[in-house]
Amino acid sequence: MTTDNEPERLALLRFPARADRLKLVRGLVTAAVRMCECDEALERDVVLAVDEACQNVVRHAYPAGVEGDAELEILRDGIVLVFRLRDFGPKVDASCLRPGKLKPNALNGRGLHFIHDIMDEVGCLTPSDGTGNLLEMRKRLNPCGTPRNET
Amino acid sequence: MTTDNEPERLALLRFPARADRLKLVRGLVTAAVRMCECDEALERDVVLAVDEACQNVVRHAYPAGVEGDAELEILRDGIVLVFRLRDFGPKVDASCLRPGKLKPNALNGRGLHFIHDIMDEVGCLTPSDGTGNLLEMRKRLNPCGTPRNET
Amino acid sequence: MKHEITRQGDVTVIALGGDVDLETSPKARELLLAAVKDSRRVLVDLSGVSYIDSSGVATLVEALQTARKQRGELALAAVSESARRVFELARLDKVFTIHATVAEGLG
Amino acid sequence: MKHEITRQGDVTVIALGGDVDLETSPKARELLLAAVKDSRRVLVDLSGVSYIDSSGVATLVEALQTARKQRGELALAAVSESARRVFELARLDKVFTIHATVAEGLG
Ligand SMILES: Nc1ncnc2c1ncn2[C@@H]1O[C@H](COP(=O)(O)OP(=O)(O)O)[C@@H](O)[C@H]1O
Ligand SMILES: Nc1ncnc2c1ncn2[C@@H]1O[C@H](COP(=O)(O)OP(=O)(O)O)[C@@H](O)[C@H]1O
Repeated sequence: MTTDNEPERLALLRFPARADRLKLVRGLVTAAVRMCECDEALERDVVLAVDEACQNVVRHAYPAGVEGDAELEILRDGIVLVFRLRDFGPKVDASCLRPGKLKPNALNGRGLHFIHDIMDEVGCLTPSDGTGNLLEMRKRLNPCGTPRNET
Repeated sequence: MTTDNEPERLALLRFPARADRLKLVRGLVTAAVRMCECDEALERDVVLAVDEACQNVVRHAYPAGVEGDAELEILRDGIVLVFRLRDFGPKVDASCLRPGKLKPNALNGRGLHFIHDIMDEVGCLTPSDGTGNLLEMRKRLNPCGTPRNET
Repeated sequence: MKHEITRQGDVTVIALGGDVDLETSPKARELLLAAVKDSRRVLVDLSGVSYIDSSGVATLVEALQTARKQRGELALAAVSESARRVFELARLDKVFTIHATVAEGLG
Repeated sequence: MKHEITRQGDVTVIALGGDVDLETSPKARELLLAAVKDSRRVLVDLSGVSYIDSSGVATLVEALQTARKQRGELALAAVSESARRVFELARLDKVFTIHATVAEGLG
Protein backbone atom coordinates (compact mmCIF):
# COMPACT_ATOMS: atom_id res chain seq x y z
CA MET A 1 0.00 0.00 0.00
CA THR A 2 1.81 3.08 -1.17
CA THR A 3 0.62 6.62 -1.56
CA ASP A 4 1.24 9.08 -4.34
CA ASN A 5 3.10 11.47 -2.08
CA GLU A 6 6.83 11.37 -1.69
CA PRO A 7 7.40 9.36 1.49
CA GLU A 8 8.37 11.21 4.66
CA ARG A 9 11.99 10.93 5.77
CA LEU A 10 12.53 9.46 9.20
CA ALA A 11 16.31 9.73 9.19
CA LEU A 12 19.44 9.51 7.10
CA LEU A 13 22.48 7.69 8.41
CA ARG A 14 25.91 7.99 6.86
CA PHE A 15 28.60 5.64 8.11
CA PRO A 16 31.96 4.23 7.09
CA ALA A 17 31.28 0.92 5.33
CA ARG A 18 32.93 -1.27 7.98
CA ALA A 19 31.75 -4.39 9.75
CA ASP A 20 31.96 -2.79 13.20
CA ARG A 21 29.44 -0.12 12.21
CA LEU A 22 26.63 -2.55 11.44
CA LYS A 23 25.45 -2.62 15.03
CA LEU A 24 24.84 1.11 14.80
CA VAL A 25 22.68 0.51 11.75
CA ARG A 26 20.77 -2.19 13.62
CA GLY A 27 20.22 0.14 16.58
CA LEU A 28 18.76 2.80 14.34
CA VAL A 29 16.66 0.46 12.22
CA THR A 30 15.26 -1.26 15.31
CA ALA A 31 14.13 2.12 16.62
CA ALA A 32 12.62 3.07 13.25
CA VAL A 33 10.63 -0.15 13.01
CA ARG A 34 9.46 0.24 16.60
CA MET A 35 8.19 3.67 15.71
CA CYS A 36 5.70 1.90 13.49
CA GLU A 37 4.57 -0.43 16.25
CA CYS A 38 4.69 -3.73 14.43
CA ASP A 39 5.29 -7.06 16.10
CA GLU A 40 8.69 -8.24 17.25
CA ALA A 41 9.14 -10.96 14.65
CA LEU A 42 8.62 -8.49 11.83
CA GLU A 43 10.98 -6.06 13.56
CA ARG A 44 13.71 -8.68 13.67
CA ASP A 45 13.16 -9.58 10.04
CA VAL A 46 13.44 -6.02 8.82
CA VAL A 47 16.58 -5.40 10.87
CA LEU A 48 18.15 -8.53 9.40
CA ALA A 49 17.33 -7.60 5.82
CA VAL A 50 18.70 -4.08 6.15
CA ASP A 51 21.81 -5.38 7.88
CA GLU A 52 22.38 -7.88 5.05
CA ALA A 53 22.11 -5.10 2.49
CA CYS A 54 24.61 -3.00 4.43
CA GLN A 55 26.91 -6.01 4.69
CA ASN A 56 26.95 -6.17 0.93
CA VAL A 57 28.17 -2.59 0.82
CA VAL A 58 30.80 -3.34 3.48
CA ARG A 59 32.02 -6.41 1.62
CA HIS A 60 31.51 -5.63 -2.03
CA ALA A 61 31.13 -1.92 -2.76
CA TYR A 62 34.78 -0.88 -2.46
CA PRO A 63 37.98 -2.56 -3.63
CA ALA A 64 40.10 -4.10 -0.85
CA GLY A 65 42.02 -1.43 0.99
CA VAL A 66 39.76 1.38 -0.19
CA GLU A 67 37.55 2.99 2.43
CA GLY A 68 34.15 4.34 1.57
CA ASP A 69 30.87 5.31 3.12
CA ALA A 70 27.39 3.90 3.06
CA GLU A 71 24.28 6.00 3.41
CA LEU A 72 20.98 4.62 4.62
CA GLU A 73 17.84 6.69 4.28
CA ILE A 74 14.77 5.52 6.16
CA LEU A 75 11.41 6.79 4.99
CA ARG A 76 7.82 6.11 5.82
CA ASP A 77 5.15 5.95 3.17
CA GLY A 78 1.92 5.37 5.06
CA ILE A 79 2.43 1.99 6.70
CA VAL A 80 5.26 1.07 4.34
CA LEU A 81 8.82 1.51 5.58
CA VAL A 82 11.25 2.37 2.81
CA PHE A 83 15.00 1.89 3.06
CA ARG A 84 17.33 3.43 0.50
CA LEU A 85 20.87 2.26 0.82
CA ARG A 86 23.55 3.83 -1.26
CA ASP A 87 27.25 3.37 -1.73
CA PHE A 88 29.77 5.45 -3.64
CA GLY A 89 31.63 2.60 -5.32
CA PRO A 90 31.73 1.35 -8.91
CA LYS A 91 28.37 0.86 -10.56
CA VAL A 92 27.03 -2.71 -10.28
CA ASP A 93 24.69 -4.36 -12.74
CA ALA A 94 21.25 -4.81 -11.20
CA SER A 95 21.34 -8.49 -12.10
CA CYS A 96 24.09 -8.97 -9.45
CA LEU A 97 21.53 -8.02 -6.85
CA ARG A 98 19.11 -10.81 -7.67
CA PRO A 99 19.52 -13.90 -5.51
CA GLY A 100 20.47 -17.20 -7.11
CA LYS A 101 19.01 -20.53 -6.01
CA LEU A 102 19.21 -20.95 -2.23
CA LYS A 103 21.68 -23.71 -1.39
CA PRO A 104 21.37 -24.61 2.28
CA ASN A 105 24.94 -25.98 2.23
CA ALA A 106 26.65 -23.07 0.52
CA LEU A 107 29.20 -20.88 2.25
CA ASN A 108 27.75 -17.69 0.79
CA GLY A 109 24.93 -16.24 -1.24
CA ARG A 110 22.39 -16.10 1.58
CA GLY A 111 22.28 -12.34 2.09
CA LEU A 112 20.28 -11.50 -1.02
CA HIS A 113 17.89 -14.34 -0.23
CA PHE A 114 17.18 -12.96 3.19
CA ILE A 115 16.59 -9.51 1.73
CA HIS A 116 14.21 -10.73 -0.96
CA ASP A 117 12.39 -13.16 1.36
CA ILE A 118 11.77 -10.48 3.95
CA MET A 119 11.13 -7.33 1.96
CA ASP A 120 8.04 -6.76 -0.19
CA GLU A 121 9.91 -4.93 -2.93
CA VAL A 122 13.62 -4.65 -3.72
CA GLY A 123 14.92 -2.59 -6.59
CA CYS A 124 17.81 -0.50 -7.87
CA LEU A 125 17.40 3.24 -8.26
CA THR A 126 19.79 5.69 -9.83
CA PRO A 127 21.58 7.89 -7.28
CA SER A 128 20.78 11.56 -7.88
CA ASP A 129 24.38 12.40 -8.74
CA GLY A 130 24.83 9.31 -10.87
CA THR A 131 27.67 7.70 -8.92
CA GLY A 132 27.52 4.56 -6.82
CA ASN A 133 24.57 2.28 -6.26
CA LEU A 134 21.21 2.82 -4.65
CA LEU A 135 19.16 -0.11 -3.43
CA GLU A 136 15.57 0.47 -2.39
CA MET A 137 13.76 -1.93 -0.11
CA ARG A 138 10.13 -1.56 0.88
CA LYS A 139 8.30 -3.36 3.63
CA ARG A 140 4.68 -3.04 4.55
CA LEU A 141 4.22 -3.19 8.29
CA ASN A 142 1.10 -4.29 10.07
CA PRO A 143 0.94 -2.01 13.03
CA CYS A 144 -0.85 -3.40 16.05
CA GLY A 145 -2.04 0.08 16.89
CA THR A 146 -3.18 2.70 14.42
CA PRO A 147 -0.52 4.01 12.06
CA ARG A 148 0.55 7.50 13.07
CA ASN A 149 1.05 10.51 10.85
CA GLU A 150 -0.32 8.79 7.81
CA THR A 151 -0.47 12.06 5.91
CA MET B 1 42.02 11.43 27.57
CA THR B 2 42.12 12.71 24.04
CA THR B 3 44.61 12.09 21.32
CA ASP B 4 46.16 14.51 18.87
CA ASN B 5 44.53 12.78 15.92
CA GLU B 6 41.22 13.86 14.49
CA PRO B 7 38.71 11.50 16.09
CA GLU B 8 37.29 8.66 14.01
CA ARG B 9 33.71 9.02 12.80
CA LEU B 10 31.33 6.32 13.91
CA ALA B 11 28.27 7.67 12.14
CA LEU B 12 26.41 10.78 11.08
CA LEU B 13 22.66 11.00 11.53
CA ARG B 14 20.53 13.63 9.87
CA PHE B 15 16.90 13.87 10.93
CA PRO B 16 13.96 16.27 10.87
CA ALA B 17 14.02 18.16 14.19
CA ARG B 18 10.77 16.72 15.51
CA ALA B 19 9.90 15.16 18.84
CA ASP B 20 8.93 11.83 17.30
CA ARG B 21 12.43 11.37 15.86
CA LEU B 22 14.18 11.43 19.23
CA LYS B 23 13.71 7.73 19.76
CA LEU B 24 15.68 7.10 16.58
CA VAL B 25 18.50 9.19 18.02
CA ARG B 26 18.36 7.21 21.25
CA GLY B 27 18.48 3.92 19.34
CA LEU B 28 21.59 5.00 17.49
CA VAL B 29 23.33 6.55 20.49
CA THR B 30 22.62 3.48 22.62
CA ALA B 31 24.29 1.31 19.99
CA ALA B 32 27.25 3.70 19.73
CA VAL B 33 27.83 3.71 23.47
CA ARG B 34 27.52 -0.08 23.60
CA MET B 35 30.20 -0.30 20.97
CA CYS B 36 32.53 1.10 23.58
CA GLU B 37 31.49 -1.47 26.16
CA CYS B 38 30.91 0.76 29.14
CA ASP B 39 28.50 0.00 31.95
CA GLU B 40 24.76 0.40 31.66
CA ALA B 41 24.41 3.38 33.98
CA LEU B 42 26.90 5.37 31.93
CA GLU B 43 25.13 4.27 28.76
CA ARG B 44 21.82 5.61 30.04
CA ASP B 45 23.41 8.89 31.10
CA VAL B 46 24.98 9.52 27.73
CA VAL B 47 21.76 8.70 25.89
CA LEU B 48 19.87 11.13 28.11
CA ALA B 49 22.36 13.95 27.60
CA VAL B 50 22.38 13.59 23.82
CA ASP B 51 18.59 13.36 23.76
CA GLU B 52 18.34 16.56 25.81
CA ALA B 53 20.63 18.36 23.40
CA CYS B 54 18.53 17.16 20.46
CA GLN B 55 15.38 18.26 22.28
CA ASN B 56 16.79 21.74 22.41
CA VAL B 57 17.15 21.71 18.65
CA VAL B 58 13.59 20.39 18.28
CA ARG B 59 12.18 23.05 20.60
CA HIS B 60 14.37 26.05 20.09
CA ALA B 61 16.38 25.97 16.84
CA TYR B 62 13.58 26.88 14.42
CA PRO B 63 10.76 29.42 14.66
CA ALA B 64 7.31 27.91 15.23
CA GLY B 65 5.93 26.48 12.01
CA VAL B 66 9.34 26.27 10.33
CA GLU B 67 10.71 22.79 9.75
CA GLY B 68 14.41 22.12 9.90
CA ASP B 69 16.90 19.33 10.33
CA ALA B 70 19.30 18.32 13.02
CA GLU B 71 22.55 16.52 12.35
CA LEU B 72 24.31 14.41 14.94
CA GLU B 73 27.84 13.24 14.31
CA ILE B 74 29.23 10.57 16.62
CA LEU B 75 32.97 10.19 16.82
CA ARG B 76 35.41 8.22 18.90
CA ASP B 77 38.64 9.69 20.11
CA GLY B 78 40.39 6.88 21.96
CA ILE B 79 38.03 6.10 24.84
CA VAL B 80 36.28 9.44 24.52
CA LEU B 81 32.97 9.56 22.70
CA VAL B 82 32.36 12.84 20.93
CA PHE B 83 28.93 14.08 19.86
CA ARG B 84 28.58 17.03 17.52
CA LEU B 85 25.05 18.24 17.16
CA ARG B 86 24.23 20.87 14.66
CA ASP B 87 21.16 22.74 13.57
CA PHE B 88 20.60 25.08 10.65
CA GLY B 89 18.66 27.76 12.52
CA PRO B 90 19.57 31.28 13.61
CA LYS B 91 22.87 31.63 15.42
CA VAL B 92 22.56 31.47 19.23
CA ASP B 93 24.90 33.11 21.68
CA ALA B 94 26.98 30.50 23.48
CA SER B 95 25.91 31.96 26.82
CA CYS B 96 22.37 30.65 26.14
CA LEU B 97 23.79 27.17 26.31
CA ARG B 98 25.12 27.45 29.85
CA PRO B 99 22.77 26.12 32.51
CA GLY B 100 21.40 28.49 35.14
CA LYS B 101 20.93 27.47 38.77
CA LEU B 102 19.08 24.16 39.07
CA LYS B 103 15.65 24.75 40.57
CA PRO B 104 14.08 21.42 41.52
CA ASN B 105 10.61 22.99 41.35
CA ALA B 106 10.95 24.73 38.01
CA LEU B 107 8.96 23.74 34.95
CA ASN B 108 11.92 24.04 32.61
CA GLY B 109 15.64 24.63 32.44
CA ARG B 110 16.69 21.09 33.33
CA GLY B 111 17.97 19.97 29.94
CA LEU B 112 21.21 21.93 29.98
CA HIS B 113 21.84 20.77 33.55
CA PHE B 114 21.57 17.15 32.58
CA ILE B 115 23.91 17.73 29.66
CA HIS B 116 26.55 19.51 31.73
CA ASP B 117 26.25 17.12 34.68
CA ILE B 118 26.70 14.07 32.48
CA MET B 119 29.22 15.15 29.86
CA ASP B 120 32.87 15.90 30.60
CA GLU B 121 33.09 18.77 28.17
CA VAL B 122 30.42 20.81 26.41
CA GLY B 123 31.24 23.58 23.99
CA CYS B 124 30.12 25.49 20.94
CA LEU B 125 32.00 25.08 17.68
CA THR B 126 31.54 27.00 14.47
CA PRO B 127 29.84 24.99 11.73
CA SER B 128 32.12 24.65 8.71
CA ASP B 129 29.77 26.64 6.48
CA GLY B 130 29.09 29.27 9.14
CA THR B 131 25.32 28.77 9.44
CA GLY B 132 23.43 27.30 12.36
CA ASN B 133 24.83 26.08 15.66
CA LEU B 134 27.19 23.28 16.52
CA LEU B 135 27.32 21.87 20.02
CA GLU B 136 30.14 19.51 20.93
CA MET B 137 29.83 17.15 23.87
CA ARG B 138 32.61 14.83 24.99
CA LYS B 139 32.38 11.94 27.38
CA ARG B 140 35.17 9.70 28.54
CA LEU B 141 33.98 6.14 28.85
CA ASN B 142 35.46 3.55 31.12
CA PRO B 143 35.22 0.43 29.07
CA CYS B 144 34.99 -2.81 31.04
CA GLY B 145 36.96 -4.56 28.31
CA THR B 146 39.91 -3.15 26.43
CA PRO B 147 39.14 -0.23 24.18
CA ARG B 148 39.13 -1.36 20.56
CA ASN B 149 40.68 0.36 17.57
CA GLU B 150 42.41 2.95 19.67
CA THR B 151 44.41 4.18 16.74
CA MET C 1 4.22 5.44 26.30
CA LYS C 2 1.67 3.17 27.89
CA HIS C 3 -0.67 4.08 30.68
CA GLU C 4 -3.22 2.51 32.96
CA ILE C 5 -5.54 4.31 35.33
CA THR C 6 -7.16 2.55 38.26
CA ARG C 7 -9.07 3.70 41.28
CA GLN C 8 -8.06 2.15 44.59
CA GLY C 9 -10.28 3.42 47.39
CA ASP C 10 -9.96 7.20 47.27
CA VAL C 11 -6.69 7.13 45.34
CA THR C 12 -6.34 7.40 41.57
CA VAL C 13 -3.34 5.34 40.49
CA ILE C 14 -1.78 6.24 37.15
CA ALA C 15 0.75 3.74 35.92
CA LEU C 16 3.00 5.13 33.21
CA GLY C 17 5.13 2.80 31.11
CA GLY C 18 7.64 2.89 28.27
CA ASP C 19 9.14 6.21 27.18
CA VAL C 20 8.02 9.47 28.73
CA ASP C 21 9.86 11.82 26.42
CA LEU C 22 9.34 15.04 24.49
CA GLU C 23 6.93 13.26 22.17
CA THR C 24 4.81 11.53 24.78
CA SER C 25 4.92 13.84 27.77
CA PRO C 26 2.03 16.01 26.45
CA LYS C 27 -0.14 12.89 26.75
CA ALA C 28 1.22 12.21 30.24
CA ARG C 29 0.48 15.82 31.14
CA GLU C 30 -3.11 15.47 29.96
CA LEU C 31 -3.64 12.30 31.99
CA LEU C 32 -2.03 13.68 35.12
CA LEU C 33 -3.81 17.04 35.06
CA ALA C 34 -7.17 15.34 34.50
CA ALA C 35 -6.46 13.00 37.42
CA VAL C 36 -5.49 15.74 39.86
CA LYS C 37 -8.60 17.66 38.87
CA ASP C 38 -10.82 14.64 39.53
CA SER C 39 -9.20 13.18 42.58
CA ARG C 40 -7.69 14.53 45.79
CA ARG C 41 -5.15 11.76 45.97
CA VAL C 42 -3.13 10.72 42.94
CA LEU C 43 -0.36 8.16 42.94
CA VAL C 44 1.87 7.83 39.88
CA ASP C 45 3.30 4.34 39.44
CA LEU C 46 6.59 4.66 37.56
CA SER C 47 7.68 1.03 37.69
CA GLY C 48 7.17 0.55 33.95
CA VAL C 49 9.02 3.66 32.81
CA SER C 50 11.96 2.68 30.64
CA TYR C 51 12.94 6.23 29.79
CA ILE C 52 12.10 9.67 31.13
CA ASP C 53 13.67 12.98 30.19
CA SER C 54 13.48 16.58 31.36
CA SER C 55 10.10 17.07 29.70
CA GLY C 56 8.70 14.06 31.57
CA VAL C 57 10.10 15.41 34.81
CA ALA C 58 8.62 18.84 34.10
CA THR C 59 5.24 17.21 33.54
CA LEU C 60 5.36 15.51 36.93
CA VAL C 61 6.33 18.78 38.63
CA GLU C 62 3.52 20.65 36.92
CA ALA C 63 0.99 18.02 37.99
CA LEU C 64 2.25 18.22 41.56
CA GLN C 65 1.88 22.00 41.60
CA THR C 66 -1.60 21.78 40.17
CA ALA C 67 -2.59 19.21 42.79
CA ARG C 68 -1.28 21.40 45.60
CA LYS C 69 -3.10 24.44 44.31
CA GLN C 70 -6.27 22.41 44.69
CA ARG C 71 -5.19 21.15 48.09
CA GLY C 72 -4.78 17.69 46.68
CA GLU C 73 -1.87 15.29 46.89
CA LEU C 74 0.27 13.73 44.19
CA ALA C 75 2.93 11.19 45.06
CA LEU C 76 5.19 8.90 43.10
CA ALA C 77 5.77 5.21 43.60
CA ALA C 78 8.00 2.39 42.40
CA VAL C 79 10.42 4.54 40.45
CA SER C 80 12.12 2.32 37.86
CA GLU C 81 15.89 2.10 37.80
CA SER C 82 16.30 4.23 34.70
CA ALA C 83 13.96 6.91 36.03
CA ARG C 84 15.74 6.91 39.40
CA ARG C 85 18.89 8.36 37.89
CA VAL C 86 17.00 11.18 36.17
CA PHE C 87 15.25 11.98 39.44
CA GLU C 88 18.64 12.18 41.08
CA LEU C 89 20.00 14.53 38.41
CA ALA C 90 16.89 16.71 38.77
CA ARG C 91 16.95 16.59 42.61
CA LEU C 92 13.32 15.48 42.49
CA ASP C 93 13.60 13.70 45.84
CA LYS C 94 13.50 17.21 47.31
CA VAL C 95 10.21 17.90 45.55
CA PHE C 96 8.15 14.71 45.64
CA THR C 97 6.97 12.20 48.15
CA ILE C 98 8.35 9.01 46.67
CA HIS C 99 7.12 5.60 47.83
CA ALA C 100 9.09 2.43 47.29
CA THR C 101 5.98 0.55 46.16
CA VAL C 102 2.45 1.30 45.07
CA ALA C 103 1.14 -0.54 48.14
CA GLU C 104 3.17 1.76 50.38
CA GLY C 105 1.80 4.78 48.50
CA LEU C 106 -1.76 3.62 49.07
CA GLY C 107 -1.24 3.04 52.81
CA MET D 1 29.91 -11.72 20.91
CA LYS D 2 30.56 -13.79 24.01
CA HIS D 3 31.71 -17.38 24.11
CA GLU D 4 32.36 -20.13 26.58
CA ILE D 5 34.00 -23.45 25.85
CA THR D 6 33.52 -26.45 28.12
CA ARG D 7 34.32 -30.10 27.83
CA GLN D 8 31.56 -32.52 28.81
CA GLY D 9 32.77 -36.12 28.56
CA ASP D 10 33.96 -36.48 24.96
CA VAL D 11 31.96 -33.49 23.71
CA THR D 12 33.28 -29.94 23.33
CA VAL D 13 30.47 -27.53 24.01
CA ILE D 14 30.84 -24.04 22.57
CA ALA D 15 28.29 -21.58 23.84
CA LEU D 16 28.02 -18.49 21.67
CA GLY D 17 26.24 -15.39 22.95
CA GLY D 18 25.32 -11.89 21.87
CA ASP D 19 25.72 -10.86 18.24
CA VAL D 20 27.22 -13.22 15.68
CA ASP D 21 27.49 -10.79 12.80
CA LEU D 22 29.88 -9.74 10.07
CA GLU D 23 32.19 -8.22 12.66
CA THR D 24 32.27 -11.12 15.10
CA SER D 25 31.82 -14.20 12.92
CA PRO D 26 35.56 -14.41 12.11
CA LYS D 27 36.11 -14.98 15.83
CA ALA D 28 33.30 -17.57 15.91
CA ARG D 29 34.92 -19.26 12.90
CA GLU D 30 38.26 -19.45 14.66
CA LEU D 31 36.71 -20.99 17.78
CA LEU D 32 34.60 -23.48 15.86
CA LEU D 33 37.34 -24.61 13.50
CA ALA D 34 39.76 -25.08 16.41
CA ALA D 35 37.13 -27.10 18.25
CA VAL D 36 36.34 -29.43 15.34
CA LYS D 37 40.05 -29.98 14.84
CA ASP D 38 40.53 -30.92 18.51
CA SER D 39 37.39 -32.85 19.17
CA ARG D 40 35.34 -35.47 17.32
CA ARG D 41 32.12 -34.23 18.86
CA VAL D 42 31.27 -30.55 19.00
CA LEU D 43 28.00 -29.12 20.23
CA VAL D 44 27.25 -25.44 19.64
CA ASP D 45 24.95 -23.95 22.26
CA LEU D 46 23.09 -21.05 20.66
CA SER D 47 20.78 -20.18 23.54
CA GLY D 48 22.56 -16.88 24.18
CA VAL D 49 22.60 -15.65 20.61
CA SER D 50 20.65 -12.42 20.33
CA TYR D 51 21.48 -11.84 16.68
CA ILE D 52 22.91 -13.94 13.87
CA ASP D 53 23.20 -13.01 10.20
CA SER D 54 24.21 -14.75 6.97
CA SER D 55 27.89 -14.56 7.90
CA GLY D 56 27.20 -16.32 11.20
CA VAL D 57 25.20 -18.96 9.40
CA ALA D 58 28.00 -19.43 6.86
CA THR D 59 30.46 -19.91 9.71
CA LEU D 60 28.36 -22.70 11.21
CA VAL D 61 28.06 -24.41 7.82
CA GLU D 62 31.80 -24.19 7.26
CA ALA D 63 32.50 -25.68 10.68
CA LEU D 64 30.07 -28.52 9.97
CA GLN D 65 31.75 -29.29 6.67
CA THR D 66 35.20 -29.24 8.26
CA ALA D 67 34.00 -31.58 11.01
CA ARG D 68 32.56 -34.01 8.48
CA LYS D 69 35.74 -34.02 6.42
CA GLN D 70 37.50 -35.23 9.54
CA ARG D 71 34.75 -37.72 10.26
CA GLY D 72 33.71 -35.69 13.26
CA GLU D 73 30.31 -34.41 14.28
CA LEU D 74 29.02 -30.94 14.88
CA ALA D 75 25.51 -30.33 16.12
CA LEU D 76 23.57 -27.32 17.32
CA ALA D 77 21.52 -26.97 20.48
CA ALA D 78 19.10 -24.60 22.17
CA VAL D 79 18.65 -22.26 19.22
CA SER D 80 17.46 -18.91 20.59
CA GLU D 81 14.26 -17.42 19.25
CA SER D 82 15.95 -14.77 17.17
CA ALA D 83 18.35 -17.30 15.65
CA ARG D 84 15.50 -19.71 14.91
CA ARG D 85 14.01 -17.41 12.33
CA VAL D 86 17.32 -16.97 10.52
CA PHE D 87 17.77 -20.75 10.46
CA GLU D 88 14.33 -21.03 8.92
CA LEU D 89 15.13 -18.46 6.22
CA ALA D 90 18.40 -20.29 5.48
CA ARG D 91 16.75 -23.75 5.56
CA LEU D 92 19.43 -24.80 8.04
CA ASP D 93 17.19 -27.46 9.56
CA LYS D 94 17.95 -29.41 6.39
CA VAL D 95 21.68 -29.16 7.07
CA PHE D 96 22.19 -29.48 10.81
CA THR D 97 21.25 -31.81 13.59
CA ILE D 98 19.50 -29.43 15.95
CA HIS D 99 18.82 -30.41 19.57
CA ALA D 100 16.24 -28.66 21.69
CA THR D 101 18.59 -28.48 24.67
CA VAL D 102 22.27 -28.90 25.39
CA ALA D 103 21.45 -31.91 27.60
CA GLU D 104 19.70 -33.58 24.67
CA GLY D 105 22.71 -32.86 22.47
CA LEU D 106 25.06 -34.50 24.95
CA GLY D 107 22.87 -37.61 25.26
N1 LIG E 1 26.96 -2.45 -3.14
C1 LIG E 1 27.44 -3.47 -3.88
N2 LIG E 1 28.53 -3.29 -4.66
C2 LIG E 1 29.02 -4.31 -5.39
N3 LIG E 1 28.46 -5.54 -5.43
C3 LIG E 1 27.40 -5.79 -4.70
C4 LIG E 1 26.84 -4.78 -3.88
N4 LIG E 1 25.79 -5.30 -3.24
C5 LIG E 1 25.70 -6.58 -3.65
N5 LIG E 1 26.66 -6.90 -4.53
C6 LIG E 1 26.80 -8.21 -5.19
O1 LIG E 1 25.82 -9.07 -4.61
C7 LIG E 1 26.38 -10.26 -4.13
C8 LIG E 1 25.93 -10.45 -2.69
O2 LIG E 1 25.36 -11.69 -2.54
P1 LIG E 1 24.82 -12.22 -1.15
O3 LIG E 1 23.62 -13.05 -1.43
O4 LIG E 1 24.61 -11.11 -0.20
O5 LIG E 1 25.88 -13.18 -0.62
P2 LIG E 1 27.46 -13.18 -0.58
O6 LIG E 1 27.87 -11.76 -0.32
O7 LIG E 1 27.69 -14.13 0.54
O8 LIG E 1 27.86 -13.70 -1.92
C9 LIG E 1 27.85 -10.13 -4.20
O9 LIG E 1 28.39 -11.28 -4.77
C10 LIG E 1 28.12 -8.88 -5.04
O10 LIG E 1 28.54 -9.24 -6.32
N1 LIG F 1 19.84 24.88 19.01
C1 LIG F 1 19.35 25.90 19.73
N2 LIG F 1 18.82 26.97 19.13
C2 LIG F 1 18.34 27.99 19.87
N3 LIG F 1 18.36 28.01 21.22
C3 LIG F 1 18.86 26.99 21.87
C4 LIG F 1 19.39 25.88 21.17
N4 LIG F 1 19.82 25.00 22.08
C5 LIG F 1 19.58 25.52 23.29
N5 LIG F 1 19.00 26.73 23.18
C6 LIG F 1 18.66 27.61 24.32
O1 LIG F 1 18.93 26.88 25.51
C7 LIG F 1 17.81 26.82 26.37
C8 LIG F 1 17.54 25.37 26.73
O2 LIG F 1 17.49 25.22 28.09
P1 LIG F 1 17.20 23.84 28.81
O3 LIG F 1 18.03 23.78 30.04
O4 LIG F 1 17.40 22.70 27.87
O5 LIG F 1 15.74 23.90 29.24
P2 LIG F 1 14.41 24.46 28.61
O6 LIG F 1 14.49 24.12 27.16
O7 LIG F 1 13.42 23.64 29.38
O8 LIG F 1 14.41 25.90 28.94
C9 LIG F 1 16.64 27.41 25.64
O9 LIG F 1 15.99 28.32 26.46
C10 LIG F 1 17.24 28.07 24.39
O10 LIG F 1 17.28 29.46 24.57
